[in-house]
Amino acid sequence: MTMIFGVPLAVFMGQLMLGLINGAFYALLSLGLAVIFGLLKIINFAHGAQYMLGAFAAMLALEYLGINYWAALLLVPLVVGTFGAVLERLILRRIAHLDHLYGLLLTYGLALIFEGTLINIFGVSGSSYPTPEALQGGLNLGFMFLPTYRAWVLVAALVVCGGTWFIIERTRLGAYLRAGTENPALMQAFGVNVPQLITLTYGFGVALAAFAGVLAAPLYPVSPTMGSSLLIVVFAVVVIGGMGSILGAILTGLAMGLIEGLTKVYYPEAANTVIFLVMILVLLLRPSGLFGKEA
Amino acid sequence: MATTHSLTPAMQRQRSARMRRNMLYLVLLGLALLAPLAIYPVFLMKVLCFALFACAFNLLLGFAGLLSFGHAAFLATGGYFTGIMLSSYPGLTPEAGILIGTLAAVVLGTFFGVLSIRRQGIYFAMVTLALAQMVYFFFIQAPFTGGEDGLHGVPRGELFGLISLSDNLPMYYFVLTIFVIGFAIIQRTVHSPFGQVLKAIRENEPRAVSLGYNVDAYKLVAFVISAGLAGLAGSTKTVVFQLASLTDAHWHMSGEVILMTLLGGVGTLFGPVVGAGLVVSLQTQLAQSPIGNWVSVILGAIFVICVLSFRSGIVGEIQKMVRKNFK
Amino acid sequence: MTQEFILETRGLTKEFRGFTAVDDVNLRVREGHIHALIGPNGAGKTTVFNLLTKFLPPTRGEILYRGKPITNMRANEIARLGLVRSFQISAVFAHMTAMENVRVALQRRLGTSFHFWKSEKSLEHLNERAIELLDEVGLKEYADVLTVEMPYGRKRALEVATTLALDPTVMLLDEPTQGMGAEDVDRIVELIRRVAKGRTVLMVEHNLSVVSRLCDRITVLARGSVLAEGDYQSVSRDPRVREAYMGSDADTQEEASA
Amino acid sequence: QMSDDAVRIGYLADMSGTYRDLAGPGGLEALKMAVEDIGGEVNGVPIEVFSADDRNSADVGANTVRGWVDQENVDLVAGMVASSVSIAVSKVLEEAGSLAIISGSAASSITNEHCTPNHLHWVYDTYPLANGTAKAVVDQGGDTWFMLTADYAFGHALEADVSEVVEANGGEIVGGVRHPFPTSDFSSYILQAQGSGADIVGLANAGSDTVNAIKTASQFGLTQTGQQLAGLLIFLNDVHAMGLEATQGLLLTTGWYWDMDEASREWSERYFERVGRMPTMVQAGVYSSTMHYLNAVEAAGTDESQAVRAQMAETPVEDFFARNGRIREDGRMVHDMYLAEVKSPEESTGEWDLYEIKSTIPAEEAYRPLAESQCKLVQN
Amino acid sequence: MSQAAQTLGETQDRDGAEMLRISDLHAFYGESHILHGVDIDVRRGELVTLLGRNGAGRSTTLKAIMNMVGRRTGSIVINGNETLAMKPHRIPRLGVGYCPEERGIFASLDVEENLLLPPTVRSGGMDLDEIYTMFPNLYERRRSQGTRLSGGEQQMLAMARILRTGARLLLLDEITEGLAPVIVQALGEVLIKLKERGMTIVLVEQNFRFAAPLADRHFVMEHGRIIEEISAAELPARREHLNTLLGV
Ligand SMILES: Nc1ncnc2c1ncn2[C@@H]1O[C@H](COP(=O)(O)OP(=O)(O)OP(=O)(O)O)[C@@H](O)[C@H]1O
Ligand SMILES: Nc1ncnc2c1ncn2[C@@H]1O[C@H](COP(=O)(O)OP(=O)(O)OP(=O)(O)O)[C@@H](O)[C@H]1O
Ligand SMILES: [Mg+2]
Ligand SMILES: [Mg+2]
Repeated sequence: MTMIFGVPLAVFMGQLMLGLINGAFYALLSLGLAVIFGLLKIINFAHGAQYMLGAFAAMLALEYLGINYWAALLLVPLVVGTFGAVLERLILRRIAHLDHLYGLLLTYGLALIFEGTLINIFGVSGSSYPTPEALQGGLNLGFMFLPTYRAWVLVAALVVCGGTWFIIERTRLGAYLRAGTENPALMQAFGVNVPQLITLTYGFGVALAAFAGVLAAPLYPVSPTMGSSLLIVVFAVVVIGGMGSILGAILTGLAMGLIEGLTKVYYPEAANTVIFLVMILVLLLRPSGLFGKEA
Repeated sequence: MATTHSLTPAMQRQRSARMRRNMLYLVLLGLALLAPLAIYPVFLMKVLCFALFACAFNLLLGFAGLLSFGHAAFLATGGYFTGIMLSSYPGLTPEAGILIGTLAAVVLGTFFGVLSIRRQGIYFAMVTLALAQMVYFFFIQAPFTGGEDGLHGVPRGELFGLISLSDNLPMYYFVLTIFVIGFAIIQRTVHSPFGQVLKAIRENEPRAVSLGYNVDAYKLVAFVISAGLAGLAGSTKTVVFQLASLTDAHWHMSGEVILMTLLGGVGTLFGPVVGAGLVVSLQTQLAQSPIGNWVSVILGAIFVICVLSFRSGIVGEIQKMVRKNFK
Repeated sequence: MTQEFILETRGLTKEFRGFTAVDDVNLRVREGHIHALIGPNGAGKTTVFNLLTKFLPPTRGEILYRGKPITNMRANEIARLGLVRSFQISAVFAHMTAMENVRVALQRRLGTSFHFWKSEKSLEHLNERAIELLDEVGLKEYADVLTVEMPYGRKRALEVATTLALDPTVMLLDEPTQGMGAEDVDRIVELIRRVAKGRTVLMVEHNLSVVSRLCDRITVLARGSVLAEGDYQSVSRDPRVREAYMGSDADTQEEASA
Repeated sequence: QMSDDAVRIGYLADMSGTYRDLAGPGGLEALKMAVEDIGGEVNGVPIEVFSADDRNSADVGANTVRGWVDQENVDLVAGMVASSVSIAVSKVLEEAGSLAIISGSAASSITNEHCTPNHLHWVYDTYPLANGTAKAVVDQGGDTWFMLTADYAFGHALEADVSEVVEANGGEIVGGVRHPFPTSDFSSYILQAQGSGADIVGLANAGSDTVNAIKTASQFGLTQTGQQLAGLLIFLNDVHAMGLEATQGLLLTTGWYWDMDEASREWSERYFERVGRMPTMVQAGVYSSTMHYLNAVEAAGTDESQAVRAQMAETPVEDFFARNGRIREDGRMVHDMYLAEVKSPEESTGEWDLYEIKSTIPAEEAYRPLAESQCKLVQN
Repeated sequence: MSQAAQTLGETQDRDGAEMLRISDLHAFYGESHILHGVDIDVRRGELVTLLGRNGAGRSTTLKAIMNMVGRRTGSIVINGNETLAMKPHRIPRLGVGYCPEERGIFASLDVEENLLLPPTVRSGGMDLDEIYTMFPNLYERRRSQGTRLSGGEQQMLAMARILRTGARLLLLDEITEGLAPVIVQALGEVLIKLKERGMTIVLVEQNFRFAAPLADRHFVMEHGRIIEEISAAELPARREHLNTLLGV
């Protein structure tokens, strides 16, 4: 059969597919970061924790309230997003006028708190979330056996990413967002309720993370630490893409997933580091990132 | 006329401030010399190591306005290199081992700097974080670091081949000396022509360029100095505890040093020392208390509180008060 | 013989995503002149400045300083050559005193700026010079004031002082009098006249009275390319210039600000 | 005679991190049970218990212990999971002179190249886990293996042990992949394992890596397609966390199981009362080791570490935890180990009814023979 | 506050033609006390200027009206509503349009998006075509990023932007700054048109020559106070005096 660099085509295709699926997560998360960064100008270090909260919320909802996966897919982002909005209202807002590095530090602190608390309540070994009946089993793509659920993850993530992109780049609300990011004071002088806008945006960004969390729940053990290490990779993805554009965040996410996937076949030892290596390369060749606007 | 010019009121104020500061330093040094009589020296040494680490970090954040989220990499590099050297070359004296570790950190710092310096603010933070994470993975896989187990039984050896450091007291005074040297370097760097340009760059980069300054070069130098001193801290730490482990390379460590600096006072020379002291004692106390497993939560809470309502940190707040009352 | 031209551009062009901001400009600045660059908004004056000082890379064309090409130098190297610019929006070191602002400029010549082991006391002998410079722009009493606390007009003056500190051979001033009260304007005009001695000045200016009072030579830009060049009289008479730039009440404009 | 007015025991473990559920607070509770059961005092002096979180950090652990010995003069340090911590602590104690009993760590190096007169290794180590499992599996006919190895010292060592045993017993390693540590998404590697066509996929990794690998394997229907997983380092809390759906049929070696006999059940019920979870082998081991230590102190009439150690070594270890247990000169407590298979959801009758004990590996076969030891305390 | 309430009480029974009434307004940036008791009143349809040297506090006055400064005391009554306690985003909805000194063009929006950005607060604003005919440059560059415009172009955009919203009270800060005379002339005509439409305009100007023919009254500021009020009628007579005040 056809080989690609000594790997059977089938396996090769399979790996690409899996890479794409992981890429979908990177895309969702870096998108959320980009949206929040846009208006609040802070890197939301709690993003990983909020992704984790999403997964946990789904699991607890199932365990104690009997809320099934599909309902959770809608409710959890709503709830966690609202929680995010509250955080913004009560805490983040107080430092809005400061250097944005403070935002990074504050959210880092929050992340520590969330993670630590859940560790003390649930331990770290994590528990598992059952795959919804409708999505059990798998599809035979000919070149691989693809669990239905993973296929679904890919679709769902892409749809959500696309929707977000449209809202921000193509609607009037999006224009408000972009303008608000630059000169909130003036936006207010035009009669726009900026604080409200900010709260909603942060809530939305957090909701995206939570959504990713719910998607991830059936795939990985739901544990308090599931977010933090992932987040750093996503940071690298963000640097590679450059915070410039929403679309950039999405595409870079997917691309990095693919690259990582291939590394796992050809040189697994580097699978954890390949994205960082790409980042270094990009920094050397194009410091502002592939899609970065600012110099 | 001219003479009065050259000593404006502001500068007279500076002068007298400098006086007061030096007095303070002398007093503190005296205390440090006596401390081991009262306090457990190993604990003191830990504090000093982290204090130096935090000061090095603060040189970058407080005086060049660059928030590095990857300083753990330098701490660990210093530590591992010193550890490997001292355990594989028994002839090597501790100070030599420490020197080698520091140099290793300097080299790594140059590499990091060249890559990250061109990005500002949050990007800089993320880039350094990512680079440090890569170093972390490297240390896990590298054969010579002992992976998860880490390096153990690093000999403390004899200082200059003369004074045995196996006892805690001589070790302590050696560490104290290293700390004082490191601190002096930072203090001087900040109050030097270089420090002035650094400040100008922080204030308005394009203008600094138009005045003919190659800003990247200045930032890079600042970064390398900071990295080197962080490495020095790591190397010393390894000699003290006779081991080097992944903890120092983990990004939580980068977070902790930020916390120390923030708590003590960013941009104040002495703040990081106070911060380090507090955080280290806190960790030691908590770890043995019933709420030991809430350490990270508590650290997180402190972080939040500092950022929300305590931004100039302990030393910063004190300075404010002093300024209010004596002006 | 290019020597008499200290600064010269050949076919200088800058395009931003297809839009040509500066279009094949051949600028020749004579040594010792005060040369004005005027033109309607959006003519490309600031962009020309950014190109000359390498804050923007040109799309095409050459820049010569004393006949030698400097097209590929970095911004800070250009400054070291002695071409120092000011900015259209004031640029100062906000949290340093006026005196420190100037001193940062002065200290570069010492060549000790990388010396992180030297004491900053080694800079104090510059203070006198710094305060002289402040005095020249009438900011002596501000010497110890943090720049943030100074009014806009003063900041612009301070910027000029800082530029002077480098003792530049060519000063590029982008609208030095923008947003200033009348007496500030007069002070700056006098200042420029004074410091221009033995120097070359290239300035962007809207205030025509300033131009008429100061400049030996004027280049009029419009839509990115040179429309006319000459001394004030000839230029201001040029019908195209009047039409494109000054508008009908050019003269009243003069009185107004005179 | 006692060194001072109390016997002080410090419990050092990861109380908040990855290994929290393996030893953690539960282990401390077990230790306290032991102290209470012996009446809170030996030779007329009270027993004091300290505890600290090592946060899986060698230097935090080493410092804590250094402080304990220098300032509190602690006599025994118990618990310890991360092998980096265990080794660091043992080095400290070798200087300071007190005793450590390591219950949580897996690294067999602890009583091999890193052995000291000042520490014992109680519950298990990688050697029996690798051998026990591998041998049993090959005997059951699984003789082509694909190794999924964590790419760092520990993983490599485990892989080496297994390969040796497999080949020694007529099996064959047909392929393998070294994945970075840690890894959260194993799908790609599982795919490669499926491609290899081996009967057995051996997991030469630990903790969350093992868990993730197993979970992913079940999603990709690895077991349906006729392959079987062999977990080398997997514990009760992992299986409990993953659920039987994902783990059923998994073969593993354990040093003890709460439901393996009457004595164990009886003790575990008491433990459950206090903690609300069933004990892992490590937590049970903490009780067993502490009890053995205290008895030795009582018997020896002193808490001087070497005397106590000698006393402990003389007394065979026979309790609800250990069968045919004895302490070797290298500090290894050898005892019977058990090959277990994870039950299927149908077979399981309760939340904690997870294992079925298949066979017993006799103490003397289970552990690395002293003949192969590099321990400085062993004369070869 | 009590004093503010009282002024509010007054406004009702005074003639409704009063659009803006500032009394004893103090404003602060953090520590620094910028406005020391400003009193201004503007009738509907009037065009008044705020003259003064740099740093006199004119921009700050406008910012204070929009509640964009640190702290304010005193009273600001717009159209009979006391606004001192209002949130910043409510004030424009009273029909106020503000054109800031530093222009405030949005980089992430193209020219047209910039134009369409401010929500319309009242009917009767200009529509896009009118605006483009008034500022042809903007039409040419309507698809390019806002801040890529030249200083002058940006000034036009900033001005044009608030003409759309249908605000009845315009606060314009140095709109001729850095503009070429032709454009300045054009703007002058625009202002006249706006007056005809019955708008009320507060104009902060450096360019007195530009302001003089347009204004009904001139307020002269010095050190954060109104030191002089001159009506168009008295202007010729008091020109000298004014020049000395402005240091022209
Ligand atoms: N953000 C600020 N923080 C502190 N002080 C300020 C701030 N903005 C302005 N000031 C000070 O307030 C005073 C008035 O400034 P303002 O901008 O109102 O002057 P102006 O009359 O508008 O003059 P111009 O607009 O020509 O600069 C000045 O002394 C200025 O330094
Ligand atoms: N970075 C940029 N990207 C795209 N277009 C730009 C950029 N900078 C300037 N332009 C365009 O180039 C043209 C010239 O701009 P420039 O600022 O040089 O004009 P100017 O002569 O300085 O006008 P003003 O006197 O108003 O400052 C303008 O049309 C502007 O829109
Ligand atoms: Mg310009
Ligand atoms: Mg005792």
